Amino acid sequence: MIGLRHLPGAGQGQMLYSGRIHVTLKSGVLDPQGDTVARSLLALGYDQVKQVRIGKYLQVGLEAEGQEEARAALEEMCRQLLANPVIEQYEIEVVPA
Amino acid sequence: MIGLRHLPGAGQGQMLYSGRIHVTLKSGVLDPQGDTVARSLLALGYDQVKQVRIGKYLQVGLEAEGQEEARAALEEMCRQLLANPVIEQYEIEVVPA
Amino acid sequence: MSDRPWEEVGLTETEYEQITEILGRRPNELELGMFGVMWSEHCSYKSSRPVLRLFPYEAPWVLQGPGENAGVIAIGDGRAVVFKMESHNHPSAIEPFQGAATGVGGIVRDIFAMGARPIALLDSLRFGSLEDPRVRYLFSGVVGGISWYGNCIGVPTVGGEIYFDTAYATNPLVNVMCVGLLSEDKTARAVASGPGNKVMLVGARTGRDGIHGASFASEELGEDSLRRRPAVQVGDPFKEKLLIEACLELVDRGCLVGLQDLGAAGITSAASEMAGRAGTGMEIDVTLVPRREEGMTPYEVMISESQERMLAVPQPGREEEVAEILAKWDLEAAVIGQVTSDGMFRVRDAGRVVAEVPVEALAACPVIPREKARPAYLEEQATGAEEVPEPDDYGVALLNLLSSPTIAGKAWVWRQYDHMVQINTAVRPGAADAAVLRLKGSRQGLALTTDGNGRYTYLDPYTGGAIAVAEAARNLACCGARPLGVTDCLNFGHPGRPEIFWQFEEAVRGMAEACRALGVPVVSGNVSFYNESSGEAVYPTPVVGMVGLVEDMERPCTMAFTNDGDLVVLLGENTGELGGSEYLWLAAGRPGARPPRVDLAREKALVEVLVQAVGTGLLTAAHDCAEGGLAVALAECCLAGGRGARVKVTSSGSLAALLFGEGQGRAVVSLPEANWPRLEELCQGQGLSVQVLGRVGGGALEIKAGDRVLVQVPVEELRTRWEGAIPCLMS
Amino acid sequence: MVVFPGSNCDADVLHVVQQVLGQEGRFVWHREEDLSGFDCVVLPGGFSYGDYLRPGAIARFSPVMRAVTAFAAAGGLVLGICNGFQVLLEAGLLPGAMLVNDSVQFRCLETWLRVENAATPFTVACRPGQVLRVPVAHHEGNYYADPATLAELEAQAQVVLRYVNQNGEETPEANPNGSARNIAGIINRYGNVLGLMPHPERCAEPILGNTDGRYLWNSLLSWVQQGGGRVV
Ligand SMILES: Nc1ncnc2c1ncn2[C@@H]1O[C@H](COP(=O)(O)OP(=O)(O)O)[C@@H](O)[C@H]1O
Ligand SMILES: [Mg+2]
Repeated sequence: MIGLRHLPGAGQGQMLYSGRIHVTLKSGVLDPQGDTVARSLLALGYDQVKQVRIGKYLQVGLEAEGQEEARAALEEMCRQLLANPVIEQYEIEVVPA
Repeated sequence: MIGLRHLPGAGQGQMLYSGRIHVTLKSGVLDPQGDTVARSLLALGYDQVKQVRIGKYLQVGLEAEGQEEARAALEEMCRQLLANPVIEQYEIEVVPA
Repeated sequence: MSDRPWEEVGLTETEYEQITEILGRRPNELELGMFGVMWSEHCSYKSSRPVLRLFPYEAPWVLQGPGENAGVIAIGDGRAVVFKMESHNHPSAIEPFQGAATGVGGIVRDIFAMGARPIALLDSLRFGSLEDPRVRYLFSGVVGGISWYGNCIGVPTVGGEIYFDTAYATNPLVNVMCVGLLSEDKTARAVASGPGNKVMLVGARTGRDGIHGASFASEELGEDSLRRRPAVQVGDPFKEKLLIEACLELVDRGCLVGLQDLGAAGITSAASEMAGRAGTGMEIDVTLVPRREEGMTPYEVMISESQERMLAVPQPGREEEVAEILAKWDLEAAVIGQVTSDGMFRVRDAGRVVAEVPVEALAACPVIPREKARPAYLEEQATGAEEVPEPDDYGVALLNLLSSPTIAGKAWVWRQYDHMVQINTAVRPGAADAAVLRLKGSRQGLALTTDGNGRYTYLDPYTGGAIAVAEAARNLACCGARPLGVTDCLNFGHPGRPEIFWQFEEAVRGMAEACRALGVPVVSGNVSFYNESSGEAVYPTPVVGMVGLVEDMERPCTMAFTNDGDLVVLLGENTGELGGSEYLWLAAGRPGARPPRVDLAREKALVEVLVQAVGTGLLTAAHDCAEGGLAVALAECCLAGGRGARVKVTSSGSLAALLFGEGQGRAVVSLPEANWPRLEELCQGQGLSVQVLGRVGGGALEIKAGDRVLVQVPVEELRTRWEGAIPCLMS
Repeated sequence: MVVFPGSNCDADVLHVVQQVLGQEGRFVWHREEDLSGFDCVVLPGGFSYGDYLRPGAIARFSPVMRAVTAFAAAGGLVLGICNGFQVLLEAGLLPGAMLVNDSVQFRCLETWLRVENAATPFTVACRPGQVLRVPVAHHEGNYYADPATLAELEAQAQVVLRYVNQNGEETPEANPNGSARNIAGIINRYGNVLGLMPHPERCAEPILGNTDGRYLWNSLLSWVQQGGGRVV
């Protein structure tokens, strides 16, 4: 395994950013997990619950020269790996770490 | 099954809220999924990536008399079901739907 | 409607005119949409139907041939086995995880729709080269999806096969077979008989997902259909598990007149087929269908392919009981219509009739006569001389073959599958040529396998088709099982191309002839055309799923060499044919001129010898020679048993061809020396040639030709290469 | 045998209890609330509620779980296998939680287990340190507990089964899922509630090629037959 957890100091002119990515199912795509959780909340007596949708929340720590560069990289990662465009959509936020 | 999707009009004095809940692994708890994603990102050439942590993002649509009441209910749901306190922590945001 | 309305639903102008003639008027938009899905290739078999008639369907033990949701064969004691295979190629190419997962869900529903408990899954997969990152994504997604769905519903995935070849780079093949067990007196039928009976939709709510899935297999998605939603669906294995239990309980209690799964073309197909089989009519009111989304049109409701739904016709007066059982399993059910007597399929929207067509018409899609032409490439191949490169080092060549992903160990795949749940798996993945399940409360067992080499079929479709059947039978026989029935999945390119259709017919002819020769009927199957991208078709790939019966589970036989000193024997002739072999592909980068020949009489003799030899306990191991030839077969026996062997081959001709040629009709077996006379006698009786190659023992595989040592490799070195290949490529 | 929606090893356990051990046993539907008369309650493997949210998270609210909790508190024997173990963790009847396997894949394979405590009702027929071959099949079997809990478990001999290699050595390679300290099975403080990820019902018959699971079933049987039904 790689030493992901022990961040080396940021490189030359590089800053550390934290990307927060929400990956959610597109509307209309079935969410069996969310539906099952909703039903179980109702069974527990939370009858005010109308709907539950469950998505992923990814926190990505990365180095970049600036916020825009970090966002562009995250955008690329989402398209390539982190989300599946056929059924999912994503939103990216970037903050300095 | 319950009619989750066809919202009846909100009840007497009830408003619709949307709870946004982030459930993440406590720091110190290993995240095999996050580590695997981080490794794949590195393998794809994203060597600026330092760490990935993966959590859940739940959107809960619910009726309540006010924002505070909605939050209290969500708080209760998290404690009872939505998060496992041994390994997870959660954050709740409430917005009018 | 546009002035070429048939185009929107994927039909031709001629077909549109035929519909108009049947109805005596123009169809309205909904009716046309229903015809569009029902007359799609996927639902109507309009190209393949005449060709499929070549298969033999009859045998005394066949209880149900093609036509119902799955085929059924009797195995004695009032028990019957139900099985079928299906493809989910296109959805898996787009969304490998969910595509493969919903493929599992679909085939499993076919099985329990017959009232059978699903007891096993097998997956037959084809991908491009693992060097390609996109292929790795597809491969791990497909395996992950099968694992997720199959494991969750508690049906073990006990076998399958995987080939890697650039021919499948953009169009992977994902074929899944499901096997179920039922007692003959508890069979469900997919019929809607009894006018006045209610029709219930059970399970998941209907959404807009998978709209046009049936035609998705045959066309590009236009902008218009994209607007209507992705054709890929998300599976809910938890709901499927509940559906299995609930439906089996309904059948067990005898509450139902008919039961049918919803697959391609959704309610339209399920309801009209149920009525068609019973010769009745059907009336559905779309407003009664529980929806997942608002604002769905009648058209969307009628052709939605939402997963995890079943259509049930309860016995009159037992609707309450049915509803109670479903409620017990937390399943939603709604009465959406009723059986009628007038032979019409009538759709209502809040009472108003919005479509009305004869049930028969929907099923009466006329056959499209397809042109056939022998492809030019076959001539070109055939003129190329079969020159055979000999390797510098036969041991290295063997190791390279063992680490070729097609031949390499597949544990990376099957350890992701729960292959033990239901505690019947007596012979597990990787242990033998077929999986063997015990049947609880009986001495009998079931052996299961899937086979089909696309490269052979590409080189000679007739021979490739015949070999697929022969290999499957051989695989079962190596486990001591007598072959009883075949299901198949025929994966080909665009049927409108004469070369493709020629391949298709030739392959089916070869399969059919092999089935006849071996006495195995075809009881179910599936055709998947349009497996191509940018005009390049995949290898024509018929996949055979075969089920066999082991009479006595007290005498298990796997491929593992287990006793030092046992004789190692080759059944059949070492013909030294390198065409179509993995060796030739690795060494020369070409498929070769022609595949190995197939002699069906010899195959039959081999199966007989194996079944009797295993059945009487003569053998300690049996393994057929397939990809990689004799040397790989020997290596696999050594690997499975964790011990070596010393063997000799005759030293004439090409040694590479003797070691790595993929000649058919052969198996490697081991046995105690004392049993040799009986085996020899058996072989003589069947006219099968047999020769002693050497003995089991030592820590290495040693292969000699005369006095020359060709291969001398420690078993642990074989193991490192064979086990390490796929994990290494995937990490 | 408690049956939750999505349980899929319930019939396997019942088969072993009835056909292999020749004992009485029956399914208990998750809505039942009365467990009187049983010597032992088994929570079987499977995917209760599809393992949605977290394995065992939803099942633990089933009506039957109140009864199971009471049954355990009264000293009744409770055995959680695989998903059943996950339910026991979620219900707080055993300490700790499950993370996804370190491979991030489902794992179905043979493992070797060392019996760390042969004095429990579930292991009395084993020798201390005996190595058993028992298969696992799960996606979330990576046992986690905080260091204090782990120390406590070790101190009280509550770690009953540990993943080892064929020679009985505790190695990282022998660990199929990344579990803390190679933990495969733990018992509660009172010694009547055992949770384990491996499946002893899958290796109790010769025809399946392995009968090591019988050591665990025989333990249970002899404990109950010797009248040791209640632990507390
Ligand atoms: N996709 C798969 N799923 C499950 N088991 C598989 C799969 N592919 C291969 N196997 C198993 O691995 C073993 C060897 O596979 P393979 O080399 O393809 O066998 P064969 O040459 O007899 O067709 C068999 O037991 C087979 O069932
Ligand atoms: Mg084979």
